[in-house]
Amino acid sequence: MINKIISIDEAADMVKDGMTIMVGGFLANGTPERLIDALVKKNVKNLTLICNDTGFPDKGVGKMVVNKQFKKIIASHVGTNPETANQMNSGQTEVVLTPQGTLVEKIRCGGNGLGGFYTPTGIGTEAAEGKEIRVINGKEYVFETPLRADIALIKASVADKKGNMIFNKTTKNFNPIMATAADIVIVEADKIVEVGEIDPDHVMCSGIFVDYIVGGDK
Amino acid sequence: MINKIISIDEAADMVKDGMTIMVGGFLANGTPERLIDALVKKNVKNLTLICNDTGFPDKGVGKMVVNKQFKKIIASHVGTNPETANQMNSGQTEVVLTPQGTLVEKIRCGGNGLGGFYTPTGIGTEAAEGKEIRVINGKEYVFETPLRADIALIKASVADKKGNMIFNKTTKNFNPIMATAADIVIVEADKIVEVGEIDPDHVMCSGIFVDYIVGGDK
Amino acid sequence: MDEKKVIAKRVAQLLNDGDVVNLGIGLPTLVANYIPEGIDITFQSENGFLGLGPAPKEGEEDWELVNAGGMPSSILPGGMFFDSATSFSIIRGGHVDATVLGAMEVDEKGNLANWKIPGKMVPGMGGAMDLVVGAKTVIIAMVHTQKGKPKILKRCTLPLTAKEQVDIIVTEMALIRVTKDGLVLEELGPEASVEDVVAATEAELIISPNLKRFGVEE
Amino acid sequence: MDEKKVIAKRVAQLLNDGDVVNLGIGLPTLVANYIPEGIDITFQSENGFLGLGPAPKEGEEDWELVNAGGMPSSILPGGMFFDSATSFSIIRGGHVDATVLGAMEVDEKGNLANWKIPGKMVPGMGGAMDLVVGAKTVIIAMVHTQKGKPKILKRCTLPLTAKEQVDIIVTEMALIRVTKDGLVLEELGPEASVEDVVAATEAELIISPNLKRFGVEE
Repeated sequence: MINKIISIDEAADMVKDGMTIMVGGFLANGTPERLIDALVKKNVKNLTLICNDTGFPDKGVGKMVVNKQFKKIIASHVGTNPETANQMNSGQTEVVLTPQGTLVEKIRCGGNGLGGFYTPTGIGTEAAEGKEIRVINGKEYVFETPLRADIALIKASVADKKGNMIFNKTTKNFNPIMATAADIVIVEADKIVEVGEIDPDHVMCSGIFVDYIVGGDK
Repeated sequence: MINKIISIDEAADMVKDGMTIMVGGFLANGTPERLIDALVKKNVKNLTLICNDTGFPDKGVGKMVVNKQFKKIIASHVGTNPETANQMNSGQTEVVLTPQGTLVEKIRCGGNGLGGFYTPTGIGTEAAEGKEIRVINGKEYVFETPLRADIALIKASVADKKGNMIFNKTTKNFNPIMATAADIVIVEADKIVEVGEIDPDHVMCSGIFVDYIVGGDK
Repeated sequence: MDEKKVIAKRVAQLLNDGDVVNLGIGLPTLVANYIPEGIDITFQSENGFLGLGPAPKEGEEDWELVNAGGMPSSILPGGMFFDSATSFSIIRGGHVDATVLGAMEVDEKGNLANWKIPGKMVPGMGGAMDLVVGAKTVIIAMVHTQKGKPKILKRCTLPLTAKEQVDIIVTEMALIRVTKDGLVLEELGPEASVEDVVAATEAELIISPNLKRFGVEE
Repeated sequence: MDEKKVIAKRVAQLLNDGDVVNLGIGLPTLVANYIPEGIDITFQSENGFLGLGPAPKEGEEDWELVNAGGMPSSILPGGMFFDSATSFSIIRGGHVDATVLGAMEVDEKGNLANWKIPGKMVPGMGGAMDLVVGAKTVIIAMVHTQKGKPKILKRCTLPLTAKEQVDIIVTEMALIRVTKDGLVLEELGPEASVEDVVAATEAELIISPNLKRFGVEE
């Protein structure tokens, strides 16, 4: 069996200047905080971030925002981190706001081989501006395309050594979807167990998506 | 709490001549056999079936095929039931063969409010004939539209009284997806338990999709 | 009773037994406190669960079980956790019976603006655009005016959250229904007169011939 | 060794440590018996699980744990059950490293026909069209000729399963790779000569300068 366990520093070293990263979590609930801390320390720059939100200045990806590591942010909500608005207003960072349901569906689309989809969300709003509108069965829909990343940073509560994951309660959110949509998938797990310790009916996301596992000591 | 438990006969009576039904199961694994038996007995006709396959002459929806209850069948595979081919060849039944991944995605689409999607599956084959082809990032995709039914017949291993479901092993297949894509959703459960007996992390499909529950005595 | 309680209580009475409901942050959250006896409502939280219960007592918070505002929450028996793609399949797919949201502006067409003040505040739409498009009934719960200025307008001036999706507006002064003919004043708040409501509303109001009053305790 | 075993064994040697593999029904199923020591392969079954194990002993069958052919199967430690939408997200999304399928016809362009003989047999494509489009490597495992007639053609005559997706063809006589320049004969089967292969093949063959022989036991 291939060994997927690496150190946090080895994981952080895979993230290079200019890359696109996806980070799991919803208001920093279910965000891999130790990977974020390592990336702050490494000070890698000009990244593109795909995340539901930008967390808080001292929590989640918000710490990387404060450290000015993103040239572009694709998110559904940035209101809990004033630093995002500052960088957006000063022109330092491009912020693409996307409805939450559209954002997660674009990521699912990127991970499952579809070329795009039509959603009714955003019709008549700025979210549809510049996008193709199509009437299907008398109703208007916006065309949306897939999103993928170079690296996805995923937070799991438990992972086995193949990367099969369990997410505690509301920490699931974007994590299992993002795990399907990046070239390299790194999971930060609170606990790492042997293969077979998780019941096949309780695995919430398969290890086949996972390249590397860090953590395990919580 | 609204009572969702009804008798099998009451459930079968909801299926009327000419309706479109979705039936869970994969080669009759995870198919609600007792609902099928009740529909055979009731002898409702001219139905449209949406199902992965047509099971076997003596198992799954195949029993209804033998009983000549379908005017149209939308499936990915009909090879295990020679009666389907007979009715197709004689012109009695229209059979629309759809790639399995496209079929389930069309049903998901019908259940989740999207207007359609582009898939690479079927390009250059009969499955794409007459359909819009679109080149996205240099690759060809087929446009596919949502599928919905009047009634979905779902098989669960365990259901609580709100309809929250557990599916044993490979009986899951199309069941949780079809449960989202019909006007009326009827679940045949092997076992019915009180609300709260299933751990929120082990529920595989929510009871919010479920209108009626039958069975429970296995 | 203060005005927010008056609004929350009237909204709670609009909900039906068995409904799935998503409450926005702020005033709408209060609605959960006023659900009438015998009415079973399942609350959905778009960050990933059904069966949202009351906030835990101080000291009993589980920071891996939070609501869409990121605050500690609880899950009731019969609930379920899921990922963000499933969450928005539920929302966009019409499986949420009602969503209750605040508004900056609403207009005669049922247009809603509640996510952006250009040049001032751009928090992002989060899940609001999906909720407003996907929920079967969209209820706006808000105080009638902002610093004395009407919020119910002929035409929204701020960027829209959704086009023509609002069904009912409940304020401390009125219950107003959005119809094809325009806004119908159906009920007056406990202390308001028709003249008060008209004066505090920019939009044209059709006075219902069956005008009632709500919020007066027997 | 009989010819099917020769084919299955050569195909098994094409798989890499850590691969996710989907095996078609029939001959391809045999591949699982010949995975080399120390190579960890995760088999995917499109009806809804990862970690497909050997068939259970007679009397120990669990009819709620079946493979995509509907026959009793088993799940190995580290496996996982899922619904059909997830199954085809895995397949179409490129998360399956290799699929091994039988064929009626394959041609010089890598076109594949294996789902329909018009007027004779129309079983449906099942998951084959998705598998062939989605898997990173498509391996055809089949006997070289059908009743003495070539199956490797200049151009397929039967309805296609997929356009230009086949990567490698393994028969008892040859291992042939599909390249931009055409079909390259890379290896001979244990008992075949170049002349035998050319005579049994309608398509043009480029003979590799590094032509080898497989299936001869040391």
